[in-house]
Amino acid sequence: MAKRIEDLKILENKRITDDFFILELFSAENLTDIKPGQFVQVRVDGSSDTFLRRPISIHDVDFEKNTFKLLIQITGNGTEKLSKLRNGESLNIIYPLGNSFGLPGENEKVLLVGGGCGIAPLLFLGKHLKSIGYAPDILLGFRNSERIIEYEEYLKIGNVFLTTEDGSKGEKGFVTNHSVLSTAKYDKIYCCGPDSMMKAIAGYCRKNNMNCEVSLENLMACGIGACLCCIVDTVKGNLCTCTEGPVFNTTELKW
Amino acid sequence: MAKRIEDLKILENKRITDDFFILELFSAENLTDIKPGQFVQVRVDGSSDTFLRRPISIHDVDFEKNTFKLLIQITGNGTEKLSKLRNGESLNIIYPLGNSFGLPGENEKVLLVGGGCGIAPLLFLGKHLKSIGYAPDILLGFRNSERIIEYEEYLKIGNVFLTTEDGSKGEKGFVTNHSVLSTAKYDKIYCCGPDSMMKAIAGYCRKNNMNCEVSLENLMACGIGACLCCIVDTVKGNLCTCTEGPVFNTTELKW
Amino acid sequence: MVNLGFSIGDLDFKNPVLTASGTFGYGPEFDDFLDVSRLGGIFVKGTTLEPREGNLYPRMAETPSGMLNAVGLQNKGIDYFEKNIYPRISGYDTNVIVNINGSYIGDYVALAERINALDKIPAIELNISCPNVKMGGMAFGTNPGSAREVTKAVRAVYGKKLIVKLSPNVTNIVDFARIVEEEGADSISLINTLLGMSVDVRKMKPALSTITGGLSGPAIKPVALRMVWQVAKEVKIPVIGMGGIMTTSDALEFILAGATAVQVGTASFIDPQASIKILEGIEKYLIEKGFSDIKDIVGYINRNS
Amino acid sequence: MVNLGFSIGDLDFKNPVLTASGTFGYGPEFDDFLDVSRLGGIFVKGTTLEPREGNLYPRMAETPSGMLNAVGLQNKGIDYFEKNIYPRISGYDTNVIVNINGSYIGDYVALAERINALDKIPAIELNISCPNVKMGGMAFGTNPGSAREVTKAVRAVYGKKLIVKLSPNVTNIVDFARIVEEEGADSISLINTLLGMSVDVRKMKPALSTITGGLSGPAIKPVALRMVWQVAKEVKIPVIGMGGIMTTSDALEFILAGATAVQVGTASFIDPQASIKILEGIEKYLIEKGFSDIKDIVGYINRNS
Ligand SMILES: Cc1cc2nc3c(=O)[nH]c(=O)nc-3n(C[C@H](O)[C@H](O)[C@H](O)COP(=O)(O)OP(=O)(O)OC[C@H]3O[C@@H](n4cnc5c(N)ncnc54)[C@H](O)[C@@H]3O)c2cc1C
Ligand SMILES: Cc1cc2nc3c(=O)[nH]c(=O)nc-3n(C[C@H](O)[C@H](O)[C@H](O)COP(=O)(O)OP(=O)(O)OC[C@H]3O[C@@H](n4cnc5c(N)ncnc54)[C@H](O)[C@@H]3O)c2cc1C
Ligand SMILES: Cc1cc2nc3c(=O)[nH]c(=O)nc-3n(C[C@H](O)[C@H](O)[C@H](O)COP(=O)(O)O)c2cc1C
Ligand SMILES: Cc1cc2nc3c(=O)[nH]c(=O)nc-3n(C[C@H](O)[C@H](O)[C@H](O)COP(=O)(O)O)c2cc1C
Ligand code: FES
Ligand code: FES
Repeated sequence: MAKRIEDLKILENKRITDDFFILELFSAENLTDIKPGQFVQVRVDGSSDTFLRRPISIHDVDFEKNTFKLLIQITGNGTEKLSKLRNGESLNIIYPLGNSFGLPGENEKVLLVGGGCGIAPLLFLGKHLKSIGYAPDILLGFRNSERIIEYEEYLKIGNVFLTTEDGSKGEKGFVTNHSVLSTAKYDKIYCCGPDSMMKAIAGYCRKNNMNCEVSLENLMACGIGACLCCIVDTVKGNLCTCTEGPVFNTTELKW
Repeated sequence: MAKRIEDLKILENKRITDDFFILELFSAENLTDIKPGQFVQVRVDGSSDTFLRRPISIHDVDFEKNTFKLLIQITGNGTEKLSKLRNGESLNIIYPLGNSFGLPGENEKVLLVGGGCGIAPLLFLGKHLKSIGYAPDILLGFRNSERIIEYEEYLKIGNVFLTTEDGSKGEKGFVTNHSVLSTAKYDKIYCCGPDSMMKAIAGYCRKNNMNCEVSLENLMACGIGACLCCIVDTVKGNLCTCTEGPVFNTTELKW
Repeated sequence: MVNLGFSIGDLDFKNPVLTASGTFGYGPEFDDFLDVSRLGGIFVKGTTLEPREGNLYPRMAETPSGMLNAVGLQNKGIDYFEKNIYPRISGYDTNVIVNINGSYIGDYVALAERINALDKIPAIELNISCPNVKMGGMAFGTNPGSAREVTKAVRAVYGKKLIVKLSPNVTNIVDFARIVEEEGADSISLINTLLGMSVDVRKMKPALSTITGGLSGPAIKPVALRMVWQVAKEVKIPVIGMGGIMTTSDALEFILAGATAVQVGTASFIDPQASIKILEGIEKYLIEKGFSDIKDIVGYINRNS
Repeated sequence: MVNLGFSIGDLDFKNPVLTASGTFGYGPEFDDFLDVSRLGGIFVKGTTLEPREGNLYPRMAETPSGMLNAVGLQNKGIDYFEKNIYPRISGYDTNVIVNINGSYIGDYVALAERINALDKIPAIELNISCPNVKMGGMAFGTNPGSAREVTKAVRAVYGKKLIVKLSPNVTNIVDFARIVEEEGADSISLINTLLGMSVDVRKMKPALSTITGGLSGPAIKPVALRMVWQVAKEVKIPVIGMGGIMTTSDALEFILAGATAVQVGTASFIDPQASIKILEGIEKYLIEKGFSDIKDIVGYINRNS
């Protein structure tokens, strides 16, 4: 459980679309304490525009190879710089950070809902759930068919349902409109994506009395509970997303 | 004569010793207006420690290949970053900047004196002088034999005399102690190196009534005469090293 | 097309991108890199009545995302300016504005009178904020009484547009803005440099000959922006914002916070074309956001909050 | 071996590397990364009499070589501190110092009295410089009269070491330093954050919920250094310097300029081990330069100039 700061070796930097890439990182440390939903703080070196570390979810872990992956979207200077790193270079990372997703109850039916780069933490979660006997369904939303990523990876976990905003693949619209939500009955939903999506799913779950966990992406400075910048307003007052999250049960949030 | 700002392609980044490297840069522009003694302002990208450009002398120009070289010593963050650039990458450069060395009088006997990275502008000068009919001698000073650089290059221009501080190669001591200064008789000396060396040579020249030009390395912000940071105290008052230098005749300086 | 123009009283500027005094020479230094006449205006080097040699070398130190300078108003004085520089730069098709400096109020007044007589100089920038001179400069800009006196005295003799440049090294910038507005300034520019310092740890001595100097560059942008926002809310005259503007986005921060125009300073040392790039970027932003006039976004952040 | 220790009156510190309030939590947040007891001291989170929720999200914005924060003193209050935090941190073998804050002088006094009773807290840092609260904080630190009053009132009830933390958002920092020294402060720490601002150009609104916030990080180092130098020359009590210290060299700049000790702030967010690395670096520097005691280099640059 101890957090550590380490220079990790980049085994592979793989561009998967125009604006998404996956970094595979090798560690000299034992990784078995990493749990689904946790994140890392990446140092983007030597740039005046990237003074602070960048928080990124742990996308997948290979306990055998002692590697883990980050799925990153290029949104600004920091992620742009990260996208240019070459295989063999190293990256200074603080990890593992944050809490983790809670387990479903016994025999509960589980759905993972992700949108855009919010799908990142769900792969590791899905694999873990499958490995301990659950059969999660997965519902993914994208802007259009060209922006679909990691589809094959999620297929390995369970049934994958798709929406695109323009209907170019899967059902047309937002994830909350997908027919699976009205046909299947889930006990627990895990969601990560844009705030608007998570709020819609949270509302849906509240109405249908389902248990729902979301992973928040608040702006962070330290990532270790020292600065109090990343707070979210909860029923228990302001909590730090970096230590008491990023995963919150929606009953805790004032959504 | 127009100054320009251009992204130059790095044809080769060659490490020549632990702390010296040579960048060979290719330009799409015609280079014939570059003169010996001029320098460039290099942008070191995206680092908070290298906010300002770095001034570097033009070490050599190949008018046929449309390339020029910079000889750079790693002394801090900026030069360290430059040393890591790879072949094929590009570098944003403002050039050509500053005045240039004056020509010797007809039939004058010429000596080039350089120390450490101060030898940089002398190669281009030496080649130019040779091409127009002079036969310059060259006197180079280094800390020890391991720190001797570019020796072969200068041999192509004329006789090369060496000093090392520890006597491990050439004569022992500083350039001002070298026997050639007392045996040969020069009319004009061009000097570039540490301030202490240039001041010693300037003193020697004054005593012996020789004409002497030195190339100064004052701290610069703009390199184009806009900031007035790079001044040197002269008989005409404060002058900008970047526009009215870097080459000064020692009679102008208050040394 | 979008309208980028603005005006100070009846003085029109074709666009809001200006260059900051002391960072753009007199203009010709940049002729090789850009068409100076495309800019909204240029603020030339700080000028004094008598020639000044400025401070001793070293006058400059690099700092994180910024630099310190201690130039100390080196310039050849107003006589030389009139005779040798004015003829060279009066051909620019843009507003050329002189930044004036003095040790005593009388210096400022005499300078203003001289420049009033120069046809092609439509405005002066009264610099009461230079941190790098022993007398005058920042001393005027950090004392409310002196700020009032010097503005009043210059206003009394200067008929064209009077822009007063404030020092950020004060507890309450709005006090100073109000004072100079009351005394008849036509516009306020801010900020001048923050008083800073750097130590050479290897040599164990101050990096600058003057020990302290003026901090400029991106490092000071958040402070500059805050002051511009504070001042723009409280005065009626146009505010010209500056401090660390390197990119279009930086310039837009100032405009959205309330600046009618901006000055590009230290950025010109790193990219001599920065000002023109910013000008082009602002136009593009307005088009993308669907605005037809720069005025529509001046102080925009105050409208919704 | 070199001596790194210093003292404030009869309170000894094993070395001059301290952590800045609000950037190091209470200490345990960093236990995974370093042995907190190796530090000269830790200054814990800003504490108030009553619990505070702080300001609304967003509270943070990145700036060139720095960051803005608008946390606004979120903390669980002194009761909670005494009961739940004090027991956890009083085992650290280093000086644990509480940073105290209030809206009224009475708040500061009541807090100081409570902390006076805590055996393992040998000193308080009186924060009259928080820019992120509507009442109190910086209002005390930018008004000479209030700064005097609050220092005097706290001094009257607090028997241990009193460190007063100054605001940099003033015209003349030395005035404030003199006032708090006169009123019995045992040490002065500076600087707190500079008041700054950032605008989200895409969203066309302020980046912080509070519009303005406190600027920290390397960007402010030149200003911090200048103020520390100005103050250290004018007071007799030890000065603790901070503002943008990321590396050994940064820390040494402050010490050479006159700081008896330094606080590492924002740097701990980027490298949680920054403080320890700086401590090791200072020792190495002293050895390399041939000094046997840190005291030999405090204010060194003033000796030769
Ligand atoms: C716990 C956590 C987990 C995350 N996991 C991932 C992940 O797995 N993959 C991924 O691609 N991104 C993830 N993010 C978001 C990621 O941190 C930001 O996209 C990144 O910091 C942007 O850096 P930049 O320098 O490229 O962009 P900047 O230039 O800093 O900003 C570009 C844009 O991104 C926005 N932005 C900046 N920081 C954040 C942030 N923390 N959250 C959301 N938006 C931000 C800015 O407001 C701005 O509009 C995560 C964030 C958090 C807090
Ligand atoms: C006209 C001119 C021509 C030059 N030509 C060359 C050249 O051909 N090859 C070469 O290697 N260097 C040359 N220099 C020096 C070169 O500019 C500096 O070494 C470089 O800027 C240091 O950058 P840095 O980031 O690596 O070091 P920094 O981290 O900035 O500084 C490291 C050390 O170098 C010193 N330094 C910084 N700038 C200068 C400077 N302008 N002059 C001298 N010392 C400085 C600093 O004081 C410090 O001690 C030239 C300088 C000038 C003004
Ligand atoms: C080298 C230098 C010289 C300057 N000289 C002057 C001057 O003569 N008069 C003046 O009003 N401001 C002067 N300034 C201040 C700038 O005009 C500007 O106010 C300040 O640098 C902040 O803007 P920036 O961060 O964009 O550079 C000077 C700044 C620098 C860096
Ligand atoms: C997130 C954050 C929270 C802070 N909270 C406090 C505080 O509670 N009390 C205080 O006196 N200073 C507080 N500060 C100011 C720091 O202690 C320090 O004075 C300032 O950040 C400058 O140092 P730095 O640049 O090394 O961070 C805070 C700073 C930051 C960045
Ligand atoms: S990011 Fe600092 S407390 Fe969460
Ligand atoms: S470096 Fe700016 S004038 Fe020479």
